[in-house]
Amino acid sequence: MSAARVGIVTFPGTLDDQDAARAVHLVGAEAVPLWHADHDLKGVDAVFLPGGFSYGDYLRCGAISRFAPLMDELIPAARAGLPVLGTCNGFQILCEAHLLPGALTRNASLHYVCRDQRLRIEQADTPWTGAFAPGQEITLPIKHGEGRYVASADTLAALESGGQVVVRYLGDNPNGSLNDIAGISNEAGNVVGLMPHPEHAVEELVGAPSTDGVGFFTSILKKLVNT
Amino acid sequence: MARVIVDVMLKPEILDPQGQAIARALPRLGFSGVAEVRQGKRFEIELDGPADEAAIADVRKMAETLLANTVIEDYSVRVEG
Amino acid sequence: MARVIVDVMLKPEILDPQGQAIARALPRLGFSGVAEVRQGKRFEIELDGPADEAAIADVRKMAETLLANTVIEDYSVRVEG
Amino acid sequence: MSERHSIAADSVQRAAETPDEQMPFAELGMKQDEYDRVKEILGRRPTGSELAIYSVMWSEHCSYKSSKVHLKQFATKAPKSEALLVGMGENAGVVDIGDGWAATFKIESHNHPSYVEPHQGAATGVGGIVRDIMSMGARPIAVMDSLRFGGADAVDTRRVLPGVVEGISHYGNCLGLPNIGGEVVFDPCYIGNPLVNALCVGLLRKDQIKLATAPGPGNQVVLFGASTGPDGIGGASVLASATFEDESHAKRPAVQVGDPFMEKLLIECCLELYAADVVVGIQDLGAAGVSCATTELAAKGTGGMRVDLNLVPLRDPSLRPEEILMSESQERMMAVVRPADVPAFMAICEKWDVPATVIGEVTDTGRLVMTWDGETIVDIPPGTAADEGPVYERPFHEPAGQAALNIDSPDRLDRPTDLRATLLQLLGSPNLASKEWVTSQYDRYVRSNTVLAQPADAGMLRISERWSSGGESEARANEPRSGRDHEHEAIDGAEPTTRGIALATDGNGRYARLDPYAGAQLALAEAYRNVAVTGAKPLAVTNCLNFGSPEDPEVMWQFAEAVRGLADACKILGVPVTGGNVSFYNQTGTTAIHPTPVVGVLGVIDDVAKRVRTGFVAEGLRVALLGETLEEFGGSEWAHVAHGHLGGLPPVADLEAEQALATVLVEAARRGLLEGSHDLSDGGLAIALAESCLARGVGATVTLGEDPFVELFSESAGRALVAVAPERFEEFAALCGDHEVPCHGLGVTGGTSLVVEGVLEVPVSELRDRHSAALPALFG
Ligand SMILES: Nc1ncnc2c1ncn2[C@@H]1O[C@H](COP(=O)(O)OP(=O)(O)O)[C@@H](O)[C@H]1O
Ligand SMILES: [Mg+2]
Repeated sequence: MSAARVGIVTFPGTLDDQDAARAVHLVGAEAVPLWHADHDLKGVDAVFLPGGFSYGDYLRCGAISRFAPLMDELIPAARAGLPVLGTCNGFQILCEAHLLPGALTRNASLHYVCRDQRLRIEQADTPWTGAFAPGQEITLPIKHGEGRYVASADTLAALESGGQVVVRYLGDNPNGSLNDIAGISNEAGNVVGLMPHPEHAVEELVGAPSTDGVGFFTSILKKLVNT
Repeated sequence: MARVIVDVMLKPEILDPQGQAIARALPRLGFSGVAEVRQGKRFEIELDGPADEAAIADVRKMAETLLANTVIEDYSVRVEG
Repeated sequence: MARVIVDVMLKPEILDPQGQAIARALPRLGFSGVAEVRQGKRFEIELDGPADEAAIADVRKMAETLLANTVIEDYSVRVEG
Repeated sequence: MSERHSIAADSVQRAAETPDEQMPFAELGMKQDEYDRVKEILGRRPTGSELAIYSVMWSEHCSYKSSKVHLKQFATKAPKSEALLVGMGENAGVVDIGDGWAATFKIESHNHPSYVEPHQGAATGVGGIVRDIMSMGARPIAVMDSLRFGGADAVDTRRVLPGVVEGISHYGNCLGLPNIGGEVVFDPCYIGNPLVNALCVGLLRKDQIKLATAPGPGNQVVLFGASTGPDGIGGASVLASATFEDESHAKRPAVQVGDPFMEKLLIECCLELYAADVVVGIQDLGAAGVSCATTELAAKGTGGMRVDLNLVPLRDPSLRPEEILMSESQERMMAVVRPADVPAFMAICEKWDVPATVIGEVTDTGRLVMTWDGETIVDIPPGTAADEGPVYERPFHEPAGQAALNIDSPDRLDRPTDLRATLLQLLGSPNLASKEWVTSQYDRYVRSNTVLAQPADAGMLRISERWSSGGESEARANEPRSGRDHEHEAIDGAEPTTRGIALATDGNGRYARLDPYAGAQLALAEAYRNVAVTGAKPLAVTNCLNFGSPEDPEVMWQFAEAVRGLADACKILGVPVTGGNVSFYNQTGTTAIHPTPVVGVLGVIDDVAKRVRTGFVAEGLRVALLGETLEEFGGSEWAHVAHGHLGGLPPVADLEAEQALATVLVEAARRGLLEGSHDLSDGGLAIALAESCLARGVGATVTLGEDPFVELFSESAGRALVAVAPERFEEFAALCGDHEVPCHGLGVTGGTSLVVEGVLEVPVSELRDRHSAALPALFG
């Protein structure tokens, strides 16, 4: 069987791993659990870093997780082109690990915010967004206390001109993120970080009142099956 | 313009889960020799005027009522020099 | 046993909503004369041994790689005493 | 502190040799006759450590000494229910929800600590109830929070509310538990005594229930989780049994700080321990810490246990045995483990970074024996501390002003002529305004099984198989990460079932103040109705009884009446009480809070696809009001907001009508007859209509009868609003007829305004502005 195998990482304090596994499963790919303490990517074709409060979000979100044994394997693999998607805490970990530029800081409102957020897909040519049309507007839940994306002016300019802004908030900016950034990619495009949660928007009855999250999972499946 | 620093730390008897999590992580990151880590807050307060006695008293009151939660935290005030 | 302090503050160009919220609240609480407030973190690190040069170098590395995110934060290290 | 130190090394031998030594029992909240009873049990004076144990275990908080005689009615009047698997008395009740699944749920207060330190008090309230649920062998799957604060504009409310919400938000979010509902109520009576009641629900397979018991001599006693520090020492007795004023500053116990990260690790660790079948008995460490866990485990097991207190891992090495016994440090559990399973137990704890230590073993001596520095410092029959605490028949009588209060009917109040203005005034008042400022700080999506959450009348969760705490799918989901052979094993995202559970909590202190018997029944009726309007069948009840001092006969009367009312109502509605919590001493000086019974109801729905959403979900639907509207304004939101009036009698609680209404709602949902629904409660039909429009921005046009004020603002119970597709309306009306539930066609949904013909017209956008602006304006 040559099903696409998507690794799902669990750190102590990870919360959305089971949700992500279910979403991967729903689109017909295989979800492979990856444990933070193992030096082992189990030969997966792509990796999903789910949300949560790894290490309690103590110190800074993602700061401690970044040093997990698994990250020793993941960081070089991602640099070599392995598709990686980090959502929420996963995004924070990717920034802390310097796989993505910039940082995620305390929401400008100083409150944790859980709500359904309008978004625009700015880049449809990453492995994680290929199933969307460029400019497509979608709704996904957001739920975070530290999602305000910041980066130096140079970095921001480079992200914008290099087509690395993948998803943007529409309407009220929920956290004060610079340039309304909700998600970015690395230069190569294989590593994507998002604050919103596609895995909570994949089924009609449960979770957010949309199934727009499915696109992220069909994107990676299509990408992996076609290559 | 003068700058006053207010340090706010959890009282010693109060659990500091954040400091503990950092301390537990250190050996894994290759740092040894650390017995304990406690994490607190540091406030840098820029005054419009000089850090004279009245101003310091004001900052102290600010620390007591706003910056620190004296039920669980201690604070200290000092002029940066 | 020695104690080393690491102060971590957001870089000046990074928005500090916590500091701003405090600064905004001050006049309402009757405090005037504060131009700006910035909030950062303070770590108290108890060493098993003395705070010699090697130990300080270690703490500095810890600050650089773990305690501060140098993309957005500056840090300073000093021995308490 | 010094007094404790002076008795620190007190051993059993020394106690026998110094029978006349003065012990500080009064300082620990113990009465002379209680102390005499301890001496009688032991045949000598207690040691300091024994006194610590008896004083916390016999405190109001742990022993329910004032409430026990009344709470018995929940058992003696309990309706027959095949669904009840574990009843009152365990950490939480367990109900059968079908297909081999069971749910366990309970609500608990953390009122006083939340006043002292709102963030940590509320956070540790969530942590405590979650551990109760874990200790039943279940995976916690959601939380709810029922909150009461002083006046919304009061200065102290601005301190307490944001901290409480942040504490619940941070702790619950960090655990990955969706928050699926609750309440936020403001009333000046709660200033100085806010109520923070947290509910947790857990899921397990029917055959995997764990109990707090320590059978099998030789089995090992393991303490695991956080280390023990000077947290809330004396808290259980001092904080829960005395009023704030009595409490000298020096005696104020250190605030407990929660570590939600440790608790999350504990949850995963416990579930893996259960799956590996290495736990014989388990107990969470709550208010009375090690004292409670050891005495209760031992009392329910073979009756004996030996513990070496020197082995308890300490955060502060200077702690004395008495302090260790009374410490309320959070995030700790105690398990009884067969000796052969200890290595496997420890390996799982290590995988999850959870410290674990063997501190003793089960014996068959019938004695709980503890040692410290080689000396025996505790030697007691554990049952005498755990189960045989004092029981008080406290005197009670109707409050002096009760009759006058009931005579002061709202009939004398001026009624408004501008009903539009009244609607907007109520909709923007703190109790009826949108609670989004609060609920948006809570994660309602995590675990991806939330079918309904705010602003729905009840929260609803799909029962997904992977929640099994030991079942195949959970084991597969958890294990592959490390440990056993897991090469290339996939999480297969186990297929969810179609089954669901629904939960609602309600309580109305003003109604209970006017008539505690009816008030408690109305709280149950509302929660029951809120579950039924979503299409779920109400099954079981939990409750948190928040009252003033039981030593005040007038408060005691309120309590007795409320319990009697609730027990009677449960019998009529056929839903048993499975557990709950009593919080006394919610008072400042001689002024108590309104008696506030908060009731949680759990219901089951066979297919969550049949769930009914709240409000008007589409245009062109027929709108009908079910139930009868009487002229009932006693304790109403209108009297409160427009006149600051509280008097008269609360609405009648007609429980047979309530049951018929629920039957209709559940059956109509099952047949797919309902497009939307909403229960009527505070603010009456006017608010229910407005909220129904706000749900999706769909307006409605309705026609009322002769007295629109009464029809719009009366708070008669037993009513609900439904939206039905026109072609199914006849079938629906017939169903109502079959069950003798009055069904009044009011109008249709559609348009962008709420229109009450000839009375008022308000654009939905204006309703929204009023509704959503109030709390942000108050709290930023
Ligand atoms: N403290 C809270 N925590 C979680 N949900 C809450 C809280 N307060 C209110 N809610 C939710 O907000 C919605 C509206 O609350 P409320 O106006 O009290 O409803 P109702 O009048 O139907 O009882 C409900 O879904 C309720 O569960
Ligand atoms: Mg309701």
